[in-house]
Amino acid sequence: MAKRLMKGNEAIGEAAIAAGAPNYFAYPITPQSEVAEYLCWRLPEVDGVFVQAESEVAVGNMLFGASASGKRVFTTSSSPGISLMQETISYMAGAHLPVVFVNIMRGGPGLGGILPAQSDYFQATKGGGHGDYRIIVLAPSSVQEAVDMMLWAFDLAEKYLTPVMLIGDGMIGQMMESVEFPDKYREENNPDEIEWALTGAKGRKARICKSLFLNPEQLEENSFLLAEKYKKIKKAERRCELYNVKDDNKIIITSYGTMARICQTAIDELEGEGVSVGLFRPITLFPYPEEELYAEGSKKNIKCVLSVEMSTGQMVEDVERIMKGKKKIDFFGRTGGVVPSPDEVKDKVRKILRIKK
Amino acid sequence: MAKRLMKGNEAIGEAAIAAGAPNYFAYPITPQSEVAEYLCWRLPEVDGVFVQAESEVAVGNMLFGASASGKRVFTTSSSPGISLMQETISYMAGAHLPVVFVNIMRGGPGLGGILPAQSDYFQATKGGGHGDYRIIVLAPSSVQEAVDMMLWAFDLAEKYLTPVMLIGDGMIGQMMESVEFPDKYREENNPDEIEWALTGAKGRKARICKSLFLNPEQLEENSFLLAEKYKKIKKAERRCELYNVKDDNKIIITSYGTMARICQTAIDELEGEGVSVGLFRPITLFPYPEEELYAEGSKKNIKCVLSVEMSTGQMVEDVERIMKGKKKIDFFGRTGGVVPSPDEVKDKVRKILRIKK
Amino acid sequence: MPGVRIDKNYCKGCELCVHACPMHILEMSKDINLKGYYYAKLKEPTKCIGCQICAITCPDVAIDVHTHGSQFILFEY
Amino acid sequence: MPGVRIDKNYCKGCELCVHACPMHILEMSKDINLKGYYYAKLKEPTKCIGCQICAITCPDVAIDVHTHGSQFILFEY
Amino acid sequence: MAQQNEVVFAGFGGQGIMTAGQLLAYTAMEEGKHVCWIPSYGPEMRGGTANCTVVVSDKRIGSPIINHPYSACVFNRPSLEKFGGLIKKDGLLLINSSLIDVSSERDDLTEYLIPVNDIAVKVGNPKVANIIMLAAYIEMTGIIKFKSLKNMLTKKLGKKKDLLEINYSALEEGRKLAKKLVK
Amino acid sequence: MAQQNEVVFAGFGGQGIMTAGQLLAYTAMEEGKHVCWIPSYGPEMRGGTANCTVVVSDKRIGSPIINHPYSACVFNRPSLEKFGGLIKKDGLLLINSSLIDVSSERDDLTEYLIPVNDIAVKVGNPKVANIIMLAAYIEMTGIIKFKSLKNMLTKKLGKKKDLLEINYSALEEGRKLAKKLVK
Amino acid sequence: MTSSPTLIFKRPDAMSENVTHYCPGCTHGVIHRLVAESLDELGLRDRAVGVAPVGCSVLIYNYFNVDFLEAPHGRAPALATGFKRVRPDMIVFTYQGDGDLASIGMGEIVHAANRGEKFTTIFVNNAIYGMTGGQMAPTTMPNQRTTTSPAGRDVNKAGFPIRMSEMLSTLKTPSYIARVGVFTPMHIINAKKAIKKAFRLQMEGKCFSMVEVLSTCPTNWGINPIESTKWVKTDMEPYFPLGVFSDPERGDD
Amino acid sequence: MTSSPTLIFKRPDAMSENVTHYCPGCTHGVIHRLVAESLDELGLRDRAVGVAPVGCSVLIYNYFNVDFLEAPHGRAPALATGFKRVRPDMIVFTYQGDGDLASIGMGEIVHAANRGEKFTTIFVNNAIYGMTGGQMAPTTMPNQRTTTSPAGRDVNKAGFPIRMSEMLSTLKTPSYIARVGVFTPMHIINAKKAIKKAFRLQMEGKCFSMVEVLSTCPTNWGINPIESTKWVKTDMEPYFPLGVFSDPERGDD
Ligand SMILES: Cc1ncc(C[n+]2csc(CCOP(=O)(O)OP(=O)(O)O)c2C)c(N)n1
Ligand SMILES: Cc1ncc(C[n+]2csc(CCOP(=O)(O)OP(=O)(O)O)c2C)c(N)n1
Ligand code: SF4
Ligand code: SF4
Ligand code: SF4
Ligand code: SF4
Ligand code: SF4
Ligand code: SF4
Ligand SMILES: [Mg+2]
Ligand SMILES: [Mg+2]
Repeated sequence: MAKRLMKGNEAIGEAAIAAGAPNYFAYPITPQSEVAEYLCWRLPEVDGVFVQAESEVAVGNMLFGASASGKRVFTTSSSPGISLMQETISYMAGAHLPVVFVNIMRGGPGLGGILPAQSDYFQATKGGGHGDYRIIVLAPSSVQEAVDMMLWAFDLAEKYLTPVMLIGDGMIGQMMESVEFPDKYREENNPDEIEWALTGAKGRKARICKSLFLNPEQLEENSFLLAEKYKKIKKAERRCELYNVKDDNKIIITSYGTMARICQTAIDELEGEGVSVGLFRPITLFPYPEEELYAEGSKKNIKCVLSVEMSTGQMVEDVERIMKGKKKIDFFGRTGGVVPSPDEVKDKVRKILRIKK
Repeated sequence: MAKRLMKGNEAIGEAAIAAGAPNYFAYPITPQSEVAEYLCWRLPEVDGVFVQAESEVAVGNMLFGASASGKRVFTTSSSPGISLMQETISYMAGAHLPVVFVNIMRGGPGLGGILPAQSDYFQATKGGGHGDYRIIVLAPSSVQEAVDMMLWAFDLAEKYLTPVMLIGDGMIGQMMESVEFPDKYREENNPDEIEWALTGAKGRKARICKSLFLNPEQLEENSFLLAEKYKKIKKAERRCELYNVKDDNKIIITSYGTMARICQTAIDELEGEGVSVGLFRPITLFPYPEEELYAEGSKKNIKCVLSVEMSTGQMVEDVERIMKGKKKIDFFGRTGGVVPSPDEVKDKVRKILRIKK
Repeated sequence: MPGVRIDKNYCKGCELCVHACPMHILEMSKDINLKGYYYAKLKEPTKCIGCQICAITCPDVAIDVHTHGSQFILFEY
Repeated sequence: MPGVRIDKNYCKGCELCVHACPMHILEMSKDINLKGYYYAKLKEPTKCIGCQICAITCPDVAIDVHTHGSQFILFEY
Repeated sequence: MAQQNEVVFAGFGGQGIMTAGQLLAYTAMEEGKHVCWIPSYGPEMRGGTANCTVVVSDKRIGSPIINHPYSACVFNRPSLEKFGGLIKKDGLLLINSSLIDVSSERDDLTEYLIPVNDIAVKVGNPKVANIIMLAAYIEMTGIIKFKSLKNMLTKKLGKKKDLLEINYSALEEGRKLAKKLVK
Repeated sequence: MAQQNEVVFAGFGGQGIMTAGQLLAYTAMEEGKHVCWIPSYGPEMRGGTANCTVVVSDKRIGSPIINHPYSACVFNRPSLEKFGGLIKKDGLLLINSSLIDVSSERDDLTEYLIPVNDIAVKVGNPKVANIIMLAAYIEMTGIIKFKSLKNMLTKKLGKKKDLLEINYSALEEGRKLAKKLVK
Repeated sequence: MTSSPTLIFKRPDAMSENVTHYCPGCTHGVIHRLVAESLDELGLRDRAVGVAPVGCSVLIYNYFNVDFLEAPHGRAPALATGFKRVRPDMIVFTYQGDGDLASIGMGEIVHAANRGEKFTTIFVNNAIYGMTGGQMAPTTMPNQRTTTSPAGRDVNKAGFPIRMSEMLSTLKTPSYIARVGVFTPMHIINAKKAIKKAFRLQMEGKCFSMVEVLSTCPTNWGINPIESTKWVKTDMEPYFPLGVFSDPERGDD
Repeated sequence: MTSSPTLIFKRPDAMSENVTHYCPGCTHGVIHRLVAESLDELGLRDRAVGVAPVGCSVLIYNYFNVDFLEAPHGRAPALATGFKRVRPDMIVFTYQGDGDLASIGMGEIVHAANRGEKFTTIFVNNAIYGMTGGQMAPTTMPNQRTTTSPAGRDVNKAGFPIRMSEMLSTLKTPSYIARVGVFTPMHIINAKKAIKKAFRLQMEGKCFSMVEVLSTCPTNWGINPIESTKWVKTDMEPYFPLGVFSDPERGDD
């Protein structure tokens, strides 16, 4: 298909349609209301479902119901709205239902602000809800990647029967970039072909979609089943991108999403100054590409692994864990809607390497 | 005061009164409904406030409002209920308000079951809500400790102006043990003496209690302020208990709450068999006693640090991070309401040490 | 002739049917069922008019009603 | 004699007061204020009856009303 | 007495199972012991069964959950089936023979049959079966002093003279029978 | 042309700021370039100011946020104040001299004054000031081909013949002026 | 007794063979049967999906031969909305207690009704939180003792019981809303009619439909099943009058 | 002009000097002033606490000389409940938009009203989500175009606008509930009376009180301020009639 110049928020909406998921439930919140504003006219064109819910709690639960039908469903929201969905995310994980959540993160905590941030990393990757569950977390760094990951997200959700969350910051939602969609849009699922879908107990035993197991052994079994699933996901679905990774790197920066692009610019400019820095960009935040980071980060030439985030430091805890004390870990972050500039990243790198400007 | 035999749930309620916090807002949920059933008649005796709210979302927000008055306030709930409070917890953290949440954890995810579990560790310690915030997390292992920690929790909340969460499992709530309360109950706060309380703008500038900062620099400033606060908390408030920690320990078990008591029994019995195992029990889960664990866990004699939890493995990630690759980390857990027996813990220890029974 | 059949293993002994039967021909047995409940039973089978009221009342769907020819129709159901 | 004072820096030029004044004595200025709005002003001060309607209408509390002796009381407020 | 003693009281709802356990726990606490009482709660409660575990110890108590208790007092058949096999080797099992006509079929236990319901009826109130069992248990284990238990009952029932008398009798009957059985 | 060019369009709401940026982005994309358009969104928008950044590059674009852009087209005074100082050394600054009567006071920039509002009025529609600015900017930087931009306008406005004509004129006027200024 | 007798009343096909976990005399069981019979009689079992609440009836799916979803506490109407919107050809119903629907789930039921979602809600009002051990519900009667109102509901602090049917029927969006009882056989017969009508209206794609059923909770009310049905009549019905509050076929809105 | 003139209308003391961020002609500003005047006239400023919503009026605290709390979206009534319960001697009010109160905050407002919490709610109904850019609200008029109903609100899919005042006044718990407008000077004068009465009733410890105010959103409605006030009259008022729906002093319940 031809390239189109599109805003991230709108491209995400279109991508869901391309993924065969024209079923959208949402509640307005900045900076992603354009998704709804796009889909409210676009979905009727493709006989999709658009419901503006009364709240994010309701959104989560509409998705819960709709997902059990076997059709592909999704929502988009931003930080406070995602917090309100935590109970339901836990339920859907427990009930093994596929669903895609998009969190266009804004500054927090609380009402915070509406500018870009990455401070929901913990919530997304450690599970903001209760109980033993995880969700798959994807972090695009461009509009095209957001589109590609939406397509992938629905596949992953269905493959593993699990909630998947795409997290981007306000920039991903607001910026326009050129983007391509698949030539052929995926057909919607036919519920009758899905063995777990609730389609009416015609000629078969009734199906029950639930997360309650009053017998603790059964509940444990379900939790172990989930744990098994996460193990498989960890094995098969880790993705990352390396940039400028070379034998003379002194530092490996870990950074994701648009923040990683800012780091790329910094790295390019540093390279021009003769300072060699590599970038490790996790694309999947859960499963985190642990082996990959450890492999790159623990190379002889590396002095320090530097986590750069738009937060006060969240992913850095994972980096610490993964690096097993092998190297010095450092952190640089701005938060609350302040987007660090390449210059700031460069300054931090120079400081670590004790390079005078 | 004389010793009393009391159910954990009721003792927690009484402890709040002793702490000068006879202001309780809650919604029923097993296995902690006895707190409300106790307080609904007990609080009127001390002119306290008891409100049965319409939902946990409302509970969180009633606490939000009540806390801003400068009085001490609290709630108790269980896993799914706590998930529903995540947005509000984030707001209260952002607005620097003190409040005490008690989570008597049950098996999850989803509706799960009602039997004891520890599978909300991630949610509590990493922040289930959005944005850059943490909360103080305390884990009592006996009814007396639950009482003592309630007293401490309110002090901590007020000292740092932050939400504090006490997490116990169903056992902590359901068991009766002997317990002592302070001879003198603390008086309720006088709001007029609290410099941040909303008391009416009489003879002073109006006070605003908020988490919105539309200017990103200001929001960042608030986040850095919070980060600073957490640093202080990490420095000053780490607590842990060591049990049977000796130079001939081969293994250090990390375990908290009632699970740690089960490990104690296992350790005692192993000691009888000539197998020396020490217990590291974090009392504060945030701030995690990191230095302390590292110090104990990295001793020469230790072969392995074993995290024992009633979950599929959550705290173990922190243990991994803290141990910096120094020692082998292992994990044993049962979940979903299945409480591991000392025998199972012993078996796991023997397996690690390759001891035939 | 109409009649009812009470499946004693569904019965929880709530006595609602006994209370409801217009012919007063149900009673509680002296024996208990597997779950430990004293169950309902028909004490005078010949007097049953097949009105279904007992069955309609039973929260545990423990009662079947059958007929064999005539039956009183007290209501449309 | 009554009169009004319009603080032009509060005014956002919504024209609601102009529309509301029963004496039709308000108008929009040709100049803009600091925020870039054309603000309201009193074109015929002597005709003002001090009815307060403009002030009551103004969403930006840009208008004060004062009097000096007599004033029309159109309503209790 | 061992350093730590654990006992499970088990029966169906209404047999005073929880109360028996709590009385033991209260009394042991008054005697300065470490105690922990824990009920089973959860879905099985709906079925009408009830049980609780009491741990009494001279030192701080480890696990509140006892998978293999030292002793058990079982009041009905399902409870015997549930706990009979779990008791520690060389442990103690008291069976309410008024309602249970079988035994544990274990030969590594000390087992006694006590018709507590029948005795309770004799004493004058079927509701004191739990007290009879408790008295017998105490007599056999010496886990707490008989007198302390009596004081505790007096304290709890002080105002209800009639009930107190019947409870005293129940205590005595339980003790008497226990003495007879052990001898 | 440099490998990567960045430009900020800034003014107040209603001046067609966003559209100008988007037109540039669309056209550059059609020419096969990498592009990224990003608006400022957030509280300051309420104040009536609007700005967007367009990055055009021959290779994959790194940071979408440009703290120090190569160039800026400012349409009102607050925008000049905000962005005047941020432009890279040796960068380019186009100032709408119809509304701005001062300059950046920087001597390390190439700066041109273009009275786009006045020209727009002359052309016949005050709304095409943004197009005039864009045309001038393109003429000066060669960031995209003039013809491509014209084609893009034709594509976007194809149905509205009148408007198209005025836009063509605006393009021409912008180009003409730019040529004159640069010479 | 020569020819074999015909069964004129039997367990409906839509019900499973399982014995329920409900307490003796609890009328949740009656209401289950009425729903099952309605599905059977309208031929809907094959394409029905139920949404279970959190409450005593959380295990409802064990008692039906019907596909079921289990909702978080109070959110069944949102799940039903989601499901029905993507599968308008199916028949969707929620089964909810009063704590579930009128307390935590207030927002969801009001908005589903107001959007006119085409599903059916069976609302079991037993004036208490049954499952969690008898706490006060929004529908608890004035002065009724519960575990969280040991001295009786104090209307000065907790307000009066909420009448959901009355409240929802003030919405302009068309709906079918009725309140029925199951405390005498005659009431059960009428309750059946209302429930069946609610499903029929859904079948016809007409409107949102809700039947509020006054039900008993002998266990937490602390009285026996027969006394419980009497208490519904004497204490609940006067405050919660039976009737049809909104009916698209009656031409009111 | 010899003696100095007296000010007969001036900025109320309870208002701060700040210029609001509201769009020109937005009647949020008028409603702010009416609240401030009421507090002043009743002498309540010193012991008042406001609860700000999330919506265009989230920054309300910048415009008052009154202590303020900022609630999560929709939850102001819960915050007010919490505060008022522990400080019954203070005067508490929430100020909420229609998205805030009638959509996400439905559960909280219904239950606060039903418990009879002794605070005052100022409910600003402008038939749209102002702050987030003009999406459909539960109060959006049939066929009204918004950014999420570009072809106009379709009542078949989104239902009819919710009339909160009517709905809440069906609750039996005593309350004062009135709907007013600020679209003509005369309406503003009446609105003031209602708001002042609401605060007075709270002062007297009487009941929950709510005043719904029909307000404008010129920006998102896409018409000028004067047209906006007209639109309230012609399009909103017929559906949202003004009046007192519940009044403890009128003796209805
Ligand atoms: C979020 C959440 N809060 C609370 C609970 C606990 N809970 C389970 S059932 C229930 C109330 C049940 O009452 P009702 O809805 O009236 O149903 P009933 O049992 O009376 O039929 C509650 C509060 C829960 N499971 N989840
Ligand atoms: C949990 C949550 N969801 C959504 C939002 C985004 N949001 C902010 S204001 C608003 C609606 C405002 O509309 P209304 O309440 O009618 O107030 P108005 O702006 O019209 O005065 C929304 C949805 C949010 N801040 N938090
Ligand atoms: S069918 Fe009628 S008469 Fe026969 S037992 Fe039942 S209720 Fe009685
Ligand atoms: S109504 Fe049913 S459950 Fe109750 S006693 Fe009769 S047969 Fe048994
Ligand atoms: S006070 Fe009355 S007459 Fe005077 S300007 Fe205002 S509205 Fe007009
Ligand atoms: S009403 Fe107020 S803001 Fe509007 S034009 Fe008049 S003075 Fe200005
Ligand atoms: S607790 Fe009440 S509602 Fe629940 S099953 Fe028992 S009687 Fe029925
Ligand atoms: S967006 Fe609407 S409600 Fe908000 S300030 Fe502007 S006009 Fe008022
Ligand atoms: Mg109920
Ligand atoms: Mg609004």
